[in-house]
Amino acid sequence: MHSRSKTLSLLQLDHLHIQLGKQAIVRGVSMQLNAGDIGCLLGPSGCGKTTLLRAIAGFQSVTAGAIALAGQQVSSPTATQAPEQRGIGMVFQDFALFPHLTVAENISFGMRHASHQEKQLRVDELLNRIGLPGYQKRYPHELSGGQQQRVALARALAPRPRLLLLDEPFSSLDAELRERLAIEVRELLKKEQITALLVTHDQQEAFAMADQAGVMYQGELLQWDTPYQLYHQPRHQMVADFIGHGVLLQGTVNASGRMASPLGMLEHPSLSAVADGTPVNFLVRPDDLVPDPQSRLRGTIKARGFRGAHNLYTVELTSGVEVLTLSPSHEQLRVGDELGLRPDFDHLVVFAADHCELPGFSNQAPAFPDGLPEAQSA
Amino acid sequence: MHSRSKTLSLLQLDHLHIQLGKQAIVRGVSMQLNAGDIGCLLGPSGCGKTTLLRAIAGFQSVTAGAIALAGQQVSSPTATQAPEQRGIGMVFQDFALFPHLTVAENISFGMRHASHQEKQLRVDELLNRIGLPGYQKRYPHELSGGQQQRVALARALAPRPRLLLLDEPFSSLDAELRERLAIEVRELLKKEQITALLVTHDQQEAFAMADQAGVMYQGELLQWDTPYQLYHQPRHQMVADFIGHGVLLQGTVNASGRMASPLGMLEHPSLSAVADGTPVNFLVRPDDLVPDPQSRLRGTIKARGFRGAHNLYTVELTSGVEVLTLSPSHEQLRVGDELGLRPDFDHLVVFAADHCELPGFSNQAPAFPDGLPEAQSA
Amino acid sequence: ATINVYSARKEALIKPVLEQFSEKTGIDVRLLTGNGDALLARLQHEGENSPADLFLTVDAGNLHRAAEAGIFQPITSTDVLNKVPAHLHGVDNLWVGLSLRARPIFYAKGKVDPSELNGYEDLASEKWANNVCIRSSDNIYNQSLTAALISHWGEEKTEQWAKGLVGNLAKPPVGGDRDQIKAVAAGVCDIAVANTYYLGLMEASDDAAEREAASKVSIFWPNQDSFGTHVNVSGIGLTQHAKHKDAAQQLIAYLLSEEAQLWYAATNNEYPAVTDVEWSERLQNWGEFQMDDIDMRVLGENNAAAVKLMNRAGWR
Amino acid sequence: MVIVWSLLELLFGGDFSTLSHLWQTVIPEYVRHSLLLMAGVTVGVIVLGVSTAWLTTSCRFPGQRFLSWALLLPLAMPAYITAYTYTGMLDYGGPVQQSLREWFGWSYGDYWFPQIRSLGGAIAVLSLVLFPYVYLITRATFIQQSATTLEAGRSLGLTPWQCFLRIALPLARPAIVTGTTLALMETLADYGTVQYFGVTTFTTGIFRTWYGLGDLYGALQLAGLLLLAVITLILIERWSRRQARYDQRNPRPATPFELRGGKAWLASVVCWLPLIFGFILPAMQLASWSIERWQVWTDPTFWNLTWNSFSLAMVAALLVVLVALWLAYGRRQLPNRWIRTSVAFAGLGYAIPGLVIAVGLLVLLTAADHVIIDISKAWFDWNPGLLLSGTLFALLFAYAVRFLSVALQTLQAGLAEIRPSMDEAARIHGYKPLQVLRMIHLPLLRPSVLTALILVGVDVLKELPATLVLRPFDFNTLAVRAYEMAGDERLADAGPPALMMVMVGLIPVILLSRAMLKSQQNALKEQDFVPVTA
Ligand SMILES: Nc1ncnc2c1ncn2[C@@H]1O[C@H](COP(=O)(O)OP(=O)(O)OP(=O)(O)O)[C@@H](O)[C@H]1O
Ligand SMILES: Nc1ncnc2c1ncn2[C@@H]1O[C@H](COP(=O)(O)OP(=O)(O)OP(=O)(O)O)[C@@H](O)[C@H]1O
Ligand SMILES: [Fe+3]
Ligand SMILES: [Mg+2]
Ligand SMILES: [Mg+2]
Repeated sequence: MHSRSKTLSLLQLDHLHIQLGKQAIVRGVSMQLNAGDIGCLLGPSGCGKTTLLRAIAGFQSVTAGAIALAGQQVSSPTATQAPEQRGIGMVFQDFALFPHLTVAENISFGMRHASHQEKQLRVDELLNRIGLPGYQKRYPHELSGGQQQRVALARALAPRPRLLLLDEPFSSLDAELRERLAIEVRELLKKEQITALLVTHDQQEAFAMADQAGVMYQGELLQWDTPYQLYHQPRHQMVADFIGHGVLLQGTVNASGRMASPLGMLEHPSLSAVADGTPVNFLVRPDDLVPDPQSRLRGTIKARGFRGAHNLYTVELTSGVEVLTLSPSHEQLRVGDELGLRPDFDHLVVFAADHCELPGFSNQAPAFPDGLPEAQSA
Repeated sequence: MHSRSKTLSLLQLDHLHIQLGKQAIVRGVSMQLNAGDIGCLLGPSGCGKTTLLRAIAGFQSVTAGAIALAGQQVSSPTATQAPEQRGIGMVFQDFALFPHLTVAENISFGMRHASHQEKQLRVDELLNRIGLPGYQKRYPHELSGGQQQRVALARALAPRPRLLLLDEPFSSLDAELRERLAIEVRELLKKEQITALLVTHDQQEAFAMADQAGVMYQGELLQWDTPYQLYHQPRHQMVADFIGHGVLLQGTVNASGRMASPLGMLEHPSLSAVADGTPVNFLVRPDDLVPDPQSRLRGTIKARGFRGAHNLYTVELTSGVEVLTLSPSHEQLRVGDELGLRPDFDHLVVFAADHCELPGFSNQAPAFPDGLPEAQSA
Repeated sequence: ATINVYSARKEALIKPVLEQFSEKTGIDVRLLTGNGDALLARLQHEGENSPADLFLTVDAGNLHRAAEAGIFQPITSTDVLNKVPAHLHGVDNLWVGLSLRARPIFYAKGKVDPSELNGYEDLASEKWANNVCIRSSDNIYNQSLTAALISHWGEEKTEQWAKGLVGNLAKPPVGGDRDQIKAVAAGVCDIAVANTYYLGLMEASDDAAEREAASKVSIFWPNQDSFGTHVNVSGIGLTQHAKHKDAAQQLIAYLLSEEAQLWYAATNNEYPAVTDVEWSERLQNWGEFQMDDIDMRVLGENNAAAVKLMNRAGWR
Repeated sequence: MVIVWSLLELLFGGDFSTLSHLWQTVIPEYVRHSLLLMAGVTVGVIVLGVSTAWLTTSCRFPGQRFLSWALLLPLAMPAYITAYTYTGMLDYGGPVQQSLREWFGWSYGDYWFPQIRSLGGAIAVLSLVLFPYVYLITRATFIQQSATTLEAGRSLGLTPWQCFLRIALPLARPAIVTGTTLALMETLADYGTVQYFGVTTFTTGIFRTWYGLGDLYGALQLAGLLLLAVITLILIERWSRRQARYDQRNPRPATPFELRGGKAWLASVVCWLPLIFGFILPAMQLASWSIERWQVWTDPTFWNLTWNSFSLAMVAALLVVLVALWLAYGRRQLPNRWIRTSVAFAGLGYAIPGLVIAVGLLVLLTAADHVIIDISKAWFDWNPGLLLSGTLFALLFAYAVRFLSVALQTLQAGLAEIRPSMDEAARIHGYKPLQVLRMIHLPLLRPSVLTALILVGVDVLKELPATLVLRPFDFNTLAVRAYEMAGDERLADAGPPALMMVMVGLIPVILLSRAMLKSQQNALKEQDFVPVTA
């Protein structure tokens, strides 16, 4: 079993710690990525994603723990293999295009042993893929922000590295292009058998691309799992909160393995293991509550957010608790309207109430009564 | 009427043309933004959004047309008012933080006539708002990408400009923070009566923030309208295609003002004006087709995209036409499954079939059979 | 053979004679000119591997320092030694003088009656308050002059003198000797101290303005009743590790030949070190005078004391 | 490094009696003069250098292209030569005062005329000759500055002028400091000019101790003190910058302002004045002297000198810039303490008078030579002679020690403008540090490398004291010739070599600055101009 995981895993992080100055930026991160897989890192701004990628690339020394590439240790507190020897590609968050080279020269930069013709072919192919055919001769400062970002992506793809690190590679692109590129890049990576680790702020992107995904928070990797599990079975309150919309409500488990909650009595197999009278927090996603005029659970609309196909409503229940629900945007409900809601839980995600206090929530965003994480302060 | 629009409109663009080198980058853009309103510009990467903002700020001279601020012409081919005299603030796409100044110094940079104490108060307030309290003394290179972007935002807000231009101000932020900040910034702009023009790639953001929004394509502003109208009543095939998901299907209008289509006979008031036998294109959004086991309209699932609360399915109808539909992600439909769909149109958006040919669509993205726009090439 | 010379004299003032010597004897001479103290340091550090056979430098102080540093060996050629008066020999004949340069007082023709002047003492007397020009004490010429005065007057009196001199200055002690002469001509001051050969250079200049300035000043030979006018020396020594001793001494002898001595006097208006060589016309025009025949070694020994004294006196 | 150590060793070897004497008598004045001189030169070079650099990079006005390279020319003038020419013109015996006296029938003392041989005069002359250091290095950074950063300033309500003061200037700070430091180091090490002007400075003290008191140790002790002062200055500056950085994202070149009318005229004047006073006037004086001495132009030995000077300058410049590149880059790649200190020390050579360096080097090289000779004698029974100290090697070594800091600082200022993510992006693509240097940094650093080459080349051309001490037999340069003539107060004879030195210096200056101009224009090729209406 051990040897098998070794042969398969291309990237392995082992209790990695990284300090910048006096601050611990990455704290005890362990994960593993199998060859050919695509991994996605999510996490709030400033949580240490870029720092982690830089350590994997070899630009950042580690304070404790180890990084192994294809079973070979490349970073440890005592020894760091040079970045150029790791066979890693990287798309930098700030693009880092070479201003004195043309687009074609930038893209073919890493193809050191290729012939002129090979380079040209690859450049043309990649420029087509990223939707910039004919841009070979431009200089980076003659491109728009999104075009620069796409060139940076092509540059990293060109030499077919064994591991590709992508730091928010689509952040400057419009939704359409981003979606198309995400799919194309995924295809390309699979075709060329490149393993990739992607940092993104877009959950859709993570869901669409990733074989494995994880959420980082304040330097820790809270969960590393499949995207589906991450959304529906978060193992950490913070993960539940960060992925998708939702609110956490309080409930109390009673003797029969049911839970008394502001939504009424709820049942769930996992509750049977919990002792009688335990206070718990449970996650309510917008799609867990279906508008239903007949329902006895009633509330008033406090806020409405237009999101294209749907509106996202913040509803104050008669008990005073605020929840979220979705409704097609054609149905014109207004702020102040009353409506009924029917709980329709597929998974009930429950946390011990004292487990993982959510630190310093802001309460300024009315649409999200449970608040949002503040960036960890200095 | 004329004088009224003059007093209200803070920003007015009049058939604006901009050339960079020999290329026409902005072509005949006209729009107007009322004082206190928030406008949003959407559009594919490289379509000229940044260029337009730069012209409004006064960094870019115009080739034809005019820009007026509060009724006063500031840019024309013959005269350009200096940027610093326009009272405009700007968040740059690449942040452009001053690397030699601390965060606090960066933010208070534009508050030239404020006392030391006022500056400090404003800096503290804004740092709180952007979730970076205590970061006053850091230098930009000691911040993460998203933190830098937030500081750039705070810097532009600090001096309370009369017009604020924001070039993708949230692109490096995670979804949660972005949503919270979008709302906070909107509140702040409204409170301080700052007019703003925002470039964004995130339709949700545009929908959430904007009083007015528009889609640019290849240098032209195709439509300038309310977000709701933009989504549900696109006046241009390109707009329909760019905003939200959807496919365009072909139909033929018959004498009775109804339309024969792959989805069956459809009715709509707007069809009565169309001559008998006219071939038309019409827009089908994922939420226009509701999964319905009873429906006679049947298809097979070709692809599934996990998007958190919902899955997005690509369905091939028995007629061979591909459409999109949404279904809660709990309902585990698989690729290959058959299902029924019921058309449920609220608005039927119809284009003459020969109007606005969509140029060079790629057909590599299976989820979007009608293809995606390529960036205009050089 | 080839002999190597380190010279603190500028190339233009030595190379032509060396070329003549080579022509006459067939001995090649390689020349390296430079700053005296630096060349001395170079010689010292090169030690026994030094290529230099001869070291030529200007001023008794420098010669003394070189001798002290032990880089010379005694000159043995009687041919050489006999030609030069004994007070122009170094200790143990470690060096010999080649030429002499006098440092008298210059006065404005017509404005100053030479009978009002007596000696170097005048420079410090109240009579010439605000009326004296002299260059900085950085300069070795002034250091040697002061060193000579110390041996004649003792340190205390010399310091008084230096202070008086500083009080009498018409302008800050800036510029070269030529500038002091020009200052007299321009009316900045009435008396100045400079080496005579600068006047010679000005008189022979092809710049009319310089010639005119030169015509406005005269030389006064100070202290003719006592120790005589201060003169300094340029000299040469055979290096400790000379590889071509004989040829080198041949060159010294040539430099003391009438031909070479005349060339010096003519080219740079210096006084020949060899007693019986006739003076050039210009030197004769300036008149005969009594030279201070103080032992040149003393100048060298007193040099440091002189500098410190001048420092104390505030002579910049 | 080695030199510094050998100096430090000497420093604590001697006794301090001389030092205490000097302390009681002259040092306070020397220190005061040195400080005043430095303060004056600081103001002078910054005002002249920065204003011209900014105008020629960010504005377009008539003559701007010519001026942008011509402003380097004053550098080709050795400071003491400029001092001579101005003295020749402005002293009481010179043509200006003479004509005044003749026209108005005045005699000396009847009228006021600024004393050129004074502290003020020294400040003026040194500023005029040394400002191109600031000009060149600052200009190289202005060219690299990103337009967006400046636009950010304007979007926050700053006028172009305020943008210059509050953004461009602080961002160019490493460059300005570098240029000024170089000018100050040269000022501190200068002996010729101050001596000629009768301004006693700390360096005067060093030489007075050595020559006058015959106390080499005392002199070295003083040099050591000087060094300490310089180190302190540098440390203070470094500390004040702390973690601030100067690299900018997206170096998009700025669009220059078209100046018209009065503003264009004013800009021209601001740029022409230092050129006229720093170069044209002195060069005209040299030219007039050279015409008097027309014979030398046909003298083959004179052309021999010219060739010596030129080839030496070229070789030394290449060598020094290569070494500096290696060090500066090493520091960027491996910023550990050892490299930091050695780079810092390597940079100090410039503040020490050339003669002191030469002597220090002499000690070192002769010692090495003795060892080589002993070994060679023992093994091969052959005496190779002074291989190191007696050949051009010594000279090149001395130039390297002395001018390393010029090249090093120029390059470091340039490197500071390149974002570290550039390095990383290149290395992630499999390039080793040296390849990254060649493919990324050198092209981006082009303005800085060219600047370093010009500065070192011209400096070597002018270099005097070390050349005097360390050159081999019968090897002369233009600088030595000019100095010997001038030292004997034969100014007219000093004319031709000095003029030739300037002309030889001009060739690389023109060639290289044209190359610089080209790289700037490349960057601008697609830009159109924003007309300024105010
Ligand atoms: N200097 C230039 N010369 C020629 N074309 C240029 C130049 N600068 C930009 N362009 C082109 O102008 C077009 C518009 O650029 P702009 O930066 O305005 O796009 P954008 O809409 O902001 O795109 P993005 O969303 O990617 O930032 C792009 O296609 C770009 O390639
Ligand atoms: N030089 C530094 N000194 C101290 N702290 C630093 C330094 N550089 C970065 N940090 C801090 O380290 C944390 C992690 O930074 P990192 O760039 O890894 O974040 P990130 O997860 O990539 O965020 P983003 O999504 O905003 O890019 C941030 O809080 C940042 O402020
Ligand atoms: Fe002399
Ligand atoms: Mg990051
Ligand atoms: Mg843009």
